[in-house]
Amino acid sequence: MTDFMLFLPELFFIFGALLFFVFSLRKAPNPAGYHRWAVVVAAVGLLVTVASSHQEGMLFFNCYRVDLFSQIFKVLLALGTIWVIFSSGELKGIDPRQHAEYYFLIFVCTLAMMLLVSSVELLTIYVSIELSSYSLYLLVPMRRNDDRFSETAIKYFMVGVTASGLMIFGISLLFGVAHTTYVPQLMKVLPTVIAQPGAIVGLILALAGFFFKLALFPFHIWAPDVYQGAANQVTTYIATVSKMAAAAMIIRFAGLSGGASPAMVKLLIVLSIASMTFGNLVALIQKDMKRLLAYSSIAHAGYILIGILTLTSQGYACAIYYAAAYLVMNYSVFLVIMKVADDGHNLQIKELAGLHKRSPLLAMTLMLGLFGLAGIPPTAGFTGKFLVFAAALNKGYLFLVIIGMVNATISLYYYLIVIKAAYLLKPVKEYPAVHVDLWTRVVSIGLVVMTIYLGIFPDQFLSITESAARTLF
Amino acid sequence: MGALFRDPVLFATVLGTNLPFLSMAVILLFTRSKPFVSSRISVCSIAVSAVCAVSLLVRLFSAPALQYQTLWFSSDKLNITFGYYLDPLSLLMLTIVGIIACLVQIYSLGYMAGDPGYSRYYAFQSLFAWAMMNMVIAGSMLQLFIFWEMVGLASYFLIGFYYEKWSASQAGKKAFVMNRVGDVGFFLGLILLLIAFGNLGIPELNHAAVTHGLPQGLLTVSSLLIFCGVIGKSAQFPLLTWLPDAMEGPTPVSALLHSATMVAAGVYMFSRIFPFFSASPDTMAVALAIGTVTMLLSSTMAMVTYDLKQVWAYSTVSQLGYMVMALASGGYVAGVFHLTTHAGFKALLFLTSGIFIHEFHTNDMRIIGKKGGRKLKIPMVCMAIGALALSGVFPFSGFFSKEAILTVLASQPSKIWYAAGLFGAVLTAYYSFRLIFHILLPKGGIEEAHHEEHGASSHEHEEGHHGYIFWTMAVPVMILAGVSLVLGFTEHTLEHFLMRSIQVPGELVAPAAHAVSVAAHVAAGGAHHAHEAGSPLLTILGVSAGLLGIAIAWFEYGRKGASRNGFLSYFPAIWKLFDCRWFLDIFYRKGLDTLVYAGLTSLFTKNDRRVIDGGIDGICVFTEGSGRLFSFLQSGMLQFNLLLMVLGAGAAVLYFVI
Amino acid sequence: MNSLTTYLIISALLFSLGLLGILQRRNLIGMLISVELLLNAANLNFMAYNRFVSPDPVTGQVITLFVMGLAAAEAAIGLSIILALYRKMHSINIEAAQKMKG
Amino acid sequence: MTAMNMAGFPILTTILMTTIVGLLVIIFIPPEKTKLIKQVSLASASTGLALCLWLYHAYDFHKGGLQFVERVLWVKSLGIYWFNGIDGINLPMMLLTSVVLFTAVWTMWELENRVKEFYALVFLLVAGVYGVFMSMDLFWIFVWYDVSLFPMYPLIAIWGGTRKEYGAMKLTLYLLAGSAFILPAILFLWAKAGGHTFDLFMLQKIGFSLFDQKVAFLMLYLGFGILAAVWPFHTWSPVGHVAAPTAVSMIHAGVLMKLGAYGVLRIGMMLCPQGAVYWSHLMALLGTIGIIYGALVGLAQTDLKYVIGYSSVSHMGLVGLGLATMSVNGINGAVFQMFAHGIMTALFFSSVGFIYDRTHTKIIPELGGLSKTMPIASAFFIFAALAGIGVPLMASFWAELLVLTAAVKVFPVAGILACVGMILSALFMLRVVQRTFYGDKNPKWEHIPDISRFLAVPRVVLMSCILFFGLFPKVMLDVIQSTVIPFVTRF
Repeated sequence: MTDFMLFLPELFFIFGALLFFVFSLRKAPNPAGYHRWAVVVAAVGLLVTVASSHQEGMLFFNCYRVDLFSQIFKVLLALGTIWVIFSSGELKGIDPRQHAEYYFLIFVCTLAMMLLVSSVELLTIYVSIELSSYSLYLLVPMRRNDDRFSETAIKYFMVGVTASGLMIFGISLLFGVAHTTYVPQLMKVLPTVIAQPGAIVGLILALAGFFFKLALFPFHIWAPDVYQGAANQVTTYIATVSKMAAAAMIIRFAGLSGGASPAMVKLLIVLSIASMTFGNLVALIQKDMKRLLAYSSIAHAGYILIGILTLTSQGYACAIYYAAAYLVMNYSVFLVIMKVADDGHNLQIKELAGLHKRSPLLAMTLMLGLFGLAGIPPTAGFTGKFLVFAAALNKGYLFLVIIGMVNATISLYYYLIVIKAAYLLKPVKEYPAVHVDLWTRVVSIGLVVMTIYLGIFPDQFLSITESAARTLF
Repeated sequence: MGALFRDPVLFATVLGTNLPFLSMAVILLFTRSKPFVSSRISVCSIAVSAVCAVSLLVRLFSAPALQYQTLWFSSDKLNITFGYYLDPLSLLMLTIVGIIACLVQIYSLGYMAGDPGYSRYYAFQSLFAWAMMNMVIAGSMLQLFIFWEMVGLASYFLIGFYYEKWSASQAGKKAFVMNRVGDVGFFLGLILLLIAFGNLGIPELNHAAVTHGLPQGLLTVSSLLIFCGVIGKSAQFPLLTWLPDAMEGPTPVSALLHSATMVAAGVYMFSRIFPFFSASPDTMAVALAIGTVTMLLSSTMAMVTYDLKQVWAYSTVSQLGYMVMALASGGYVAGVFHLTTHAGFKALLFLTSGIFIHEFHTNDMRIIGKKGGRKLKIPMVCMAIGALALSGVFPFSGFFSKEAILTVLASQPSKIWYAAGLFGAVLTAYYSFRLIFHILLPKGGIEEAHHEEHGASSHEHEEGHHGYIFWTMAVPVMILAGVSLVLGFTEHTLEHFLMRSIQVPGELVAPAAHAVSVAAHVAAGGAHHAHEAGSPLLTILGVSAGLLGIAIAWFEYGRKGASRNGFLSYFPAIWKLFDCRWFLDIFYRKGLDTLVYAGLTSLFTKNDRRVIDGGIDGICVFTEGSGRLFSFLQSGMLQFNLLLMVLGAGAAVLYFVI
Repeated sequence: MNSLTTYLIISALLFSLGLLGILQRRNLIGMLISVELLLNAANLNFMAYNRFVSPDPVTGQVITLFVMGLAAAEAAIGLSIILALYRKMHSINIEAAQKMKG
Repeated sequence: MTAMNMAGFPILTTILMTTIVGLLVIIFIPPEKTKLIKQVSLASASTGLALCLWLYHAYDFHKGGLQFVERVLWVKSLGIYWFNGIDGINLPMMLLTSVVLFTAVWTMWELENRVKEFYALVFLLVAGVYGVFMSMDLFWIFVWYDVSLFPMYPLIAIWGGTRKEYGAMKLTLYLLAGSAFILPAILFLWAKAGGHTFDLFMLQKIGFSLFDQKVAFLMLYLGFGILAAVWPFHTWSPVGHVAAPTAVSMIHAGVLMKLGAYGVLRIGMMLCPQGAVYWSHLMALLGTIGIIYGALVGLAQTDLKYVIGYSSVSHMGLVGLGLATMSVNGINGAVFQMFAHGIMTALFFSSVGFIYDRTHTKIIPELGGLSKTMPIASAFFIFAALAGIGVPLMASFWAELLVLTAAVKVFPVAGILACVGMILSALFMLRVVQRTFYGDKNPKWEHIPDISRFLAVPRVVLMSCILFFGLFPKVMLDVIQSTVIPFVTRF
């Protein structure tokens, strides 16, 4: 019975997925009805996840661990899922006949990610990752036929399977070196064998799979195309929920490097710097809002990695905090994108012109979200950056932090361009009015409040993430 | 506060010096649009101030030097005090300032009547009076400096009073900036003293200088720097060109500020810390040289100009040069005495010139002469008195003071200074009477008798109509003329007054008075020399120098059939040299234009735009460009991207394996 | 010859071939097959390690089974996407798909 | 957020709250009610001013040290405290902020375009400024510092003038680039101190190694120096000022630039005294270059705001020089100069703003003869110019005196050059005054009425401030000194 309770959120999402599987079999689609159902399911799912957030225990022959760390991420995943589903009311980007499948795949994907964050067995991890990836492979091409973006799916798929091929090969090498695929065991064994080439190659290849999920340079190559090519809601899902899972996985896996192997840390530092710099620089020249956010997400992967590469519990806690903050802020921005481009087209930056008149609330949400992403206080994004930088400096990585800050300044430029569009530019042509319903208002205000609250009062949440990070050791 | 009312001296000091400020505030804040009220407020307050000044002089005539001071603020070890130092010198100067300011303001009632900026004029006049009086009685050098600057500020406003005239505002700016140049030296000197000595109280400073409380090097450097202030304010070489330009202001302003009082502030400051200066022979030598050069240079300039006010302006500069010479050669009393008499007769000259200018609407002496300047009898007589005083003719005041100076100069080891002084006296007399004869005996007589008659009658008419205006201008002039007549005879009293306070240490400020007493050896020596040992030969030489100048002027301009061109017109090059102020202005202008505007400023501006700002913009462009460059990594070709990814992983592996 | 090294070399070869194929083949089906090679290289590794070094004889085999299953699903998804692409572009050459860049 | 550790009423938080409450109230007022928004803004600003005046009055400078302390643990794991206090260095700055805010709000009374957003952003900005000045915790100092910077972007970009978008972007990016050095430096110090407190005074007790101090101070100096317009990081200042609307220029040049110098003093010199001494020659050099360079470049400008921008560079150079002397007089003078320059430059921009509002130009050659048509408005500018020249009996004179005294003593060459800079500043200020206000009546501006009594009020307030502290410098110096004297013992 206790086992059942431990697995409750996952079970619930299985139930949701099944429900929509059934719906998808129906002949006559009923998008509005599906949406209501999906919201209810996701809401209950969130409640269930929150309710079981203090569970602890092991399942499935100890290859499935339920602890504070995993539960926090499950809450974040469920939260992200309900937001995405909530915004799927006007799913114009996807054929109405596929809506049921869309919800089905979303639930499956969330389920897979929940499994992922609790997995402590390489096999489980692999299977969960694949499950979530497959859902996404299918979600991406659902976009209503727009020839410009038809190549997205195949690119995503190809990169994805290559990365997972690399990862499983890496895992096989790890298995060969350490004779185990159980993560806690690996953590013990790996430091002793890290000198072997097989271990290193295995570790790097395995990490490549996770980095792929997080879209870290140079494993980012799918991100811009997918962000741009997928339907807005799907992009939102990838940008928010999927990021959480990847971050969780890397945090869990980073410990594998066996204490603080200096070479490993150096590698991570290089990756982090490369990712930040590349993402921010290329984002400077983007015109498409989603593509811009894709590059921004590449940069943010770098920031998250700063927290992780400290390999201390403080660093992990900060990384978790950062990830959560990123979820909130990124969703704020995507919410605005989905609302402004509610016919499902790809939003160009210049289309935001005059947003402050069309919808002051959305404009403010956008501004706060972007300022958060840029790391301007008093938003959660700033506090997150502050925390990860603090963690890095505690390990003495001054140079890394300076580069991080310089990058933050660069990133501010393109965020300001967007804000400028929303607040300053006069629209060149008449854009349709933005329809903002009551619930969107509520959510927007909630996001704004959350962004600022997390930024100013980080203490409570930070203490939770700290205890979560401690469970990793 | 109680002390203020209990002590009548303090009360009179505070009231007298600060009443003008009050009047300025009232005028600026409330009565700007009511010129009549403004002017009355200002005149009344300055009259009260003058009365206070005179009564202080009388009351403290035989009293020891008084010092009041309170802590203004302190920072670290610096204690900046605010206080008054009432000794004979300051009382004398206070009286001069009060009286002349009062007369000038009364005069201005008529002169400025109908001017749109009447209220503003009186506000600035009050500002000036306030600043000047406070400067005179300042207890510390810093306070003196502060009001010195305020005086400069008032002068800036008053020179540029007709600000719609470009030349006026230009002249105001020039005056301020040139003064600033000197003041920076002054300021640096003060800072140096502040650092090394820590106290800027005037008596303390003098005391320390005399008792060798200051190292000689510091003394010399700081006194030289402070002397820069004198150079600036008293228009000494090489900063003398602002003063002639300052004549752009209304004539009463020229009279008050730029001849009688403000420009004398430099000389006053020199005499104020005379013991301090005299403790450094090097500084004294420099000052003597500068004073002489100034005196000669400006006299020559005065010889060629036809502008009434310009003549007096150059003359002022040269007389200031005399004063500096006197002080620099140790003639404390001679210098101060000349300052006093000069204040009287130069104000007189300017104010009478003002009457002419007001009447004929021109500054050109030839035109005034032609239009019948001599018909204005009272001003003509007064001007003649002033010119005689300036030329040092007995029994006018200038005679006594100039004799005193020449005597002091004669006592210098090198006779060259004396010779220069004599030569200057000749030139002074020459240019003064050149002007007088131009107006009195114009070339070709007075133009068109008929017209002149008409003019005279209309003048009469005007006089009747504006009698009030004429008399407000004439009365102060006559008073000053009277003063110029009698002031010379007060030499002994004044000398006694100045010397007495030095010789008899006061009970209240014993150390200070002591300081002065010791310092006064040089000063008194010179003065006594002048008084006691002044040989008849020197007197004869001095008087004959003046008479010689007048004679030359008569020969050239006065006598029948005189060429009225001046002997200098035979030497066009020299004429040009004098007329262009020895090319000093051109030199400055060029220097400023090439060095500052065309040189540093444009260089720095270009640097700012191109290098610094361009660098910043360049960084931005570079950043964006590198973004563009990196974006090629994200090519559309999938396999290129995959290759990148694999290479990345491979590089990582290689890094570890190797 | 029946040693771990042999298998490792073979799997490394498979892996390299797979990578090469992915990077070099322009045909999408070819690329998909190359990915399968990657997975098979991993499978071979698992089996080999399982046989020679693992203390527990099950792990590797289980993983191999899972990977095979997932590979099948992957191929199905991949083929369906390729099919969809083919319908739009009438080509399964990857060079046809390079509109999105920058 | 446990362990309440404060004595009495949290006056500082209340001052901060006046702006934040003002901001929130404005947010909930419908945008059409501009009058109400302005009234609310003014009320909030006046409350802040009143509280700051009270604070100034209540601060006991005989006792000195940190007073009105509020200290609450904020984030336990990192050692962040909500720690506010007042000492002699930030008290003048608080007063300055409140005065400038008050006058700025009043100055913008005629604003019609997007009033609500404007005032909301201004209050956000000023909340940041108050926050930086009152915080004694590095985290909060940095938070407020950034909070005070980013509203500049919309404020300039929306309501600005010449090349506003360029100026806004440049200014914002440049200034935030500065924080790219500040944040690492702060965290560096925190980490070197063991990573358990951001409390400034606890950090002060920890002796950082000389090397650490050098590194941290350099970063802090660069970071904050950008905001303080230290040469050669000053170019944002003229560009930004030219672009910004009046009130923003006032607040920005008046207060925000002081944040930079304050940061160097409060964080850099307080935590890294030895590092500061090590770099003091650099500071003096850059400060002196700034003084002379600013004045010289200002000479060639044709835009009124550019001129003032460069004069700010020059004046802030003086602040830098004062700080570099590391002596009581120098720092006293620097802090005093920060205050005096703040008020003065606010007056400058306020008058220029009025002129610009009426004539729609601030190009000097197009102006001219303004004294004829608007004598009072011109008088305000001329007054400010005189203060800028350093005419005695105005606040900045004392500051200059103190700074130069200290500078001549410590860095004689720099001190003498700085004195020479005074000539240049006189030259260029008077040049501007002459070209803008003197000269013949310009028919273009003949019909323009002079400034109204109502709009004159903020200018008069600023003028009286300059005069008051010019006549009674003791009122301010006693306060500053009470903190500076113990401060310099650490160098």
